[in-house]
Amino acid sequence: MTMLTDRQQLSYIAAQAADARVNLELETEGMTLNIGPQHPATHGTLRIIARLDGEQVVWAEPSCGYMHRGYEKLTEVRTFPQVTALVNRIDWLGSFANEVPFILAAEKLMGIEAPARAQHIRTILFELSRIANVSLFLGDLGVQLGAITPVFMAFRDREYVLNLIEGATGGRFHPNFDRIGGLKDDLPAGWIDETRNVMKKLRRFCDEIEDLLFGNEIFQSRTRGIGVIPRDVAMQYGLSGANLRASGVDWDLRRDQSLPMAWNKADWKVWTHNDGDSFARCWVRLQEVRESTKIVDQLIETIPAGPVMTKVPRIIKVPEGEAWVATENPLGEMGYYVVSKGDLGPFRVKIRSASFNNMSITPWLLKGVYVPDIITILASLYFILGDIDR
Amino acid sequence: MSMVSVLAVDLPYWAQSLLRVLGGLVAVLLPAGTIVYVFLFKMMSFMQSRLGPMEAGPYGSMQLFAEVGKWLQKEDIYPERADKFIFKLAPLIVLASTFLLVAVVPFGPDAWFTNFEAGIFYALAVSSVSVLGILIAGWASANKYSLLGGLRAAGQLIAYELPMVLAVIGVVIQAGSMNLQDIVLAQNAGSIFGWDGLGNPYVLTQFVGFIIFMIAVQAELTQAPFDMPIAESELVSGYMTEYSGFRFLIFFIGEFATAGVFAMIASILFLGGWGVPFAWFGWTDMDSVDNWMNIVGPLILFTKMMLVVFVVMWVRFSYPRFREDQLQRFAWKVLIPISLVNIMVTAILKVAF
Amino acid sequence: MARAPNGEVFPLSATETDTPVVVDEVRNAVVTRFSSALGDAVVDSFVKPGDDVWIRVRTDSWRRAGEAARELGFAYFDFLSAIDWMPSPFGRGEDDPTEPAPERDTTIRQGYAGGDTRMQVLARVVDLTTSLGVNLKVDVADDAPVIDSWVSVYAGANWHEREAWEMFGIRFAGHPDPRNMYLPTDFEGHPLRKDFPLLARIVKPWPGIVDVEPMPGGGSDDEAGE
Amino acid sequence: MPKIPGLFKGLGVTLGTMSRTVTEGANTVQYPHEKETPPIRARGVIALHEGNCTSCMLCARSCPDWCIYIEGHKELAPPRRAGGKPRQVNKLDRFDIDYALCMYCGICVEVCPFDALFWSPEYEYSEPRIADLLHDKAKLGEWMQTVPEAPELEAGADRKGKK
Repeated sequence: MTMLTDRQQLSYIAAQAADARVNLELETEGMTLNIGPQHPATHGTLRIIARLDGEQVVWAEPSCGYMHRGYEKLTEVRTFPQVTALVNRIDWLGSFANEVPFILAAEKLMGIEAPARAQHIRTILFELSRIANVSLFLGDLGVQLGAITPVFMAFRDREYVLNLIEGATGGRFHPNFDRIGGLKDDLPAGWIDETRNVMKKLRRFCDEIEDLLFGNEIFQSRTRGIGVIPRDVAMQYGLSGANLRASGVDWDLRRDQSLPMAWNKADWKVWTHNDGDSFARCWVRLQEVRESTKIVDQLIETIPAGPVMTKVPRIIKVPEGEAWVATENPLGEMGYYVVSKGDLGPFRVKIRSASFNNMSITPWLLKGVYVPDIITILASLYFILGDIDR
Repeated sequence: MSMVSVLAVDLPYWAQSLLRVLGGLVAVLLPAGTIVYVFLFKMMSFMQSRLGPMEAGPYGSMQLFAEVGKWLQKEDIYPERADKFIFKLAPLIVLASTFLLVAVVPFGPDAWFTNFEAGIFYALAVSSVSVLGILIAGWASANKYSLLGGLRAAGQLIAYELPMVLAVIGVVIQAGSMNLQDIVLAQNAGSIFGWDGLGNPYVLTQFVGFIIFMIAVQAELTQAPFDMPIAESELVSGYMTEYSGFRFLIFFIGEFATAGVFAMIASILFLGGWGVPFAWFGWTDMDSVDNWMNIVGPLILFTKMMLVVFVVMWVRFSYPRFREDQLQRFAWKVLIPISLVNIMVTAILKVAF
Repeated sequence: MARAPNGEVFPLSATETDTPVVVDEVRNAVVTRFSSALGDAVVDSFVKPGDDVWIRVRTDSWRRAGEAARELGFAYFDFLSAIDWMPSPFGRGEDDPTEPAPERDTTIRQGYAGGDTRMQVLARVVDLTTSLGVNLKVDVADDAPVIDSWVSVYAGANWHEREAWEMFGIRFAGHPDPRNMYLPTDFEGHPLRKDFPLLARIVKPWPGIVDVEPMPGGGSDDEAGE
Repeated sequence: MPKIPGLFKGLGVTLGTMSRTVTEGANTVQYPHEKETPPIRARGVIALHEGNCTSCMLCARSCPDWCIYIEGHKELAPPRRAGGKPRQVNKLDRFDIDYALCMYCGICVEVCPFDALFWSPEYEYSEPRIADLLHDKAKLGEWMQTVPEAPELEAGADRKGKK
């Protein structure tokens, strides 16, 4: 007999041990599955480390930071107008909505308010970015659950909304249209008529998605009762947006706080659902798109005449102070805690993004579900990676 | 093909064999290519408000050749820790099962590769071989996603072979034969309560069996809503994750060729196969069928196949995916009991009439 | 040429002092409720009428402040973060690398509700029934930045505290899983501290630093353009 | 046990879309053959009107990404009126924008006090190498031809105070 090398010996011992263990009891060994960072269900580079027993998750935890861009640090070396260009890249699907709370916080510190026309147009664009964002969610939801057609419908109809945003602001994804004290420019002629048509198309899209996806029994069996978040837990984790409302908490920052925006000038409804499961979250979002089209429809009819920019100095210096402004963004509550020291740029900006809080519940939520349910739950929580990592 | 002897051309054995091989290739690849172009490229695109491939050839009809060319150029990559022999073998097993399957499909009164008595029995047995290929592909890839995909495929096979077999049993009872040619004959020469205007396509008299069979075919072909073994959004193509280049191409051909062959079998079992109702032409049995049916028959079968594949693909492009455990529950608790009842009712009615 | 015309008068900063003093009963009541619940643990408070409430609590009663907030109905956890009050010694990275670095004032001045230390932890909780939020602040000792964790009070604080730990180097005692949230495990330094340089702004000179070359024959270079 | 209607409705939606695509045409365009016109305001690329630029450096200094590089020198220009003193003007030597860094925020266009920078909806200027995205003033000047007129405004707009 030749001598075994160390390596062979070790593997032999390991094999013996493994056999012995199988003989001892038919225990299955766990498996660690890395979902991501490159995975179609993670909308970017989120990584989920899941410990599996068969197809069941023993524990799972997201590992963030693959796209951390350090926006909070970057804001400290930029002036206030420059920060606007930065923050609309946080949630890149609803970027105009990211600018608004920051601008409102700066305006609050300066003690100014945008003119009524600017507030109105801001609200319209805000809702348009919500529609663009959430309609893509509705399509993407289908892909996550295996239906390939809805996403193309979503891209098709989102395109109309993006064209509107681009027509008004010049930027499809990153408008950078909001200015301290108002808006960069007024709406171009013909924009309102086009908006009216697009809103009709979007409502038809909602009906189509409802027929294609939400009415489908397979979809319902995949989402109902999956990833139930009770009311208390949702509040403890600071969930917001549709995730919170799907757990039965009637809380919408558009309605429940007074901001210099035009939401209170339209007649709309806050949808809630009591189930708290994935279906409820998706359903609430579907209804929200419909409400948003209603808001836009009402607001475009009542835009007051006047300037879109109040008088602000050319070089903007924000007085010393601290301000917190949050708005109900497509993904949930998006807030900026702005600290100014009277300088050209902010001293510190804490970006409270919705997805960060929404995703922080996942380790709790993913215990004991199956692998396909991970995808369902992630899809229904609806995160955007830039919004988690900032 | 045996068409050779029908057309009264006497050929040596090797020439006949060569013709059969070529015929087999045509019978597998032509439907596969047509399905990919018509359904995967065009129908899916139209259902999604787009045009699909348009650049290669008129209306993109040469796109498939471009794709094949692209795949053939690609480097043959396999994972370092893969079981290389098995890894390379797996796609071939999948494709081989398709070729084995097409061997029993009758295309006309005399146009068949083989015509043996236990035809459907053989077809169902051979179709399961492809899942073996999928299972070992999943295992040999040394990838956790592939492993999960392969295991899901295995579970799916066990769950869905059974309802499929049970659904076929209803047809077998009604036709009184397991020979596919006899089943075609029984449908086209038959009559529904004495009315023979349509013959007796079993899609009418075996409607429940047809639905179950189609659901099982959908699962067997791993098309949505039963595409868990592939599941792009969860398992990133499951057992195919690690395959690239021409090995992926073989899987791809296998997938759609199997879809074509299964659709052919479904049309033979339930839609009357290559035949038209015999009463239209006054035929009574197989021998009285005119010779031109050997040319027209394959076209009729092809048309029926496209109809069946249309439904399969339509469902695929519209529905989300089941979860694995829901699929098992659906198979064992719904499909199998129903198909058992179907067999019982069929048997009772068979005896009664 | 002046880099930024600073001569402009800021017309709007003065408006705030002109407005009559508004007393915000609701928000003052919030401060009172916190004071009665926490006793002398409330060090300082600040109410901006019609806007927001800031309450600073003692370092050792941070967790008790969280528990009190929950008992007072502030069940919704909004965020938790920290602020480094030391002005950055690097400015905005627009210095000329050929010249010696300018002296910058790094005097620490805390914001609303005061403070004694360089670092402060800031958390916001909201009462969803009344739509009122409270910003809770707490000083963190400069030499030993340790503070109680809120995870047992608000489960959602878990990730926020992990972020605050890696970004500011503040330890949260009792945190179940004090790993880095975003950064690699072996990352050195705490990026959101002001003395952590933003390298992207240091390795590259500011393009705005160059100026128009003066006339070869000398002459005035005070005004550019027409 | 699935109920039938929901499943059938879904099939109806896809079939309806298919028939719409066949009868009314697709929603996509075949890109290299047909092109969509971007809106007038579309921020495609920054064009430079070199004659207006006084190399005042405002754009380079307000750029959040530091992607504008300007060099200039002063020289004497002939006087405007006959008999006047020769003027001192800034001559632009270099005006580069690194489009690999540019965020397309439009701050430079906005701060430019002399109307030298404009947005053009032109979008077909991709390059195979990232370094080739640094465009000089000649290239930026070529894009001036594609700059459209500013659009009319919607009713009720106040044009005052805007440039």
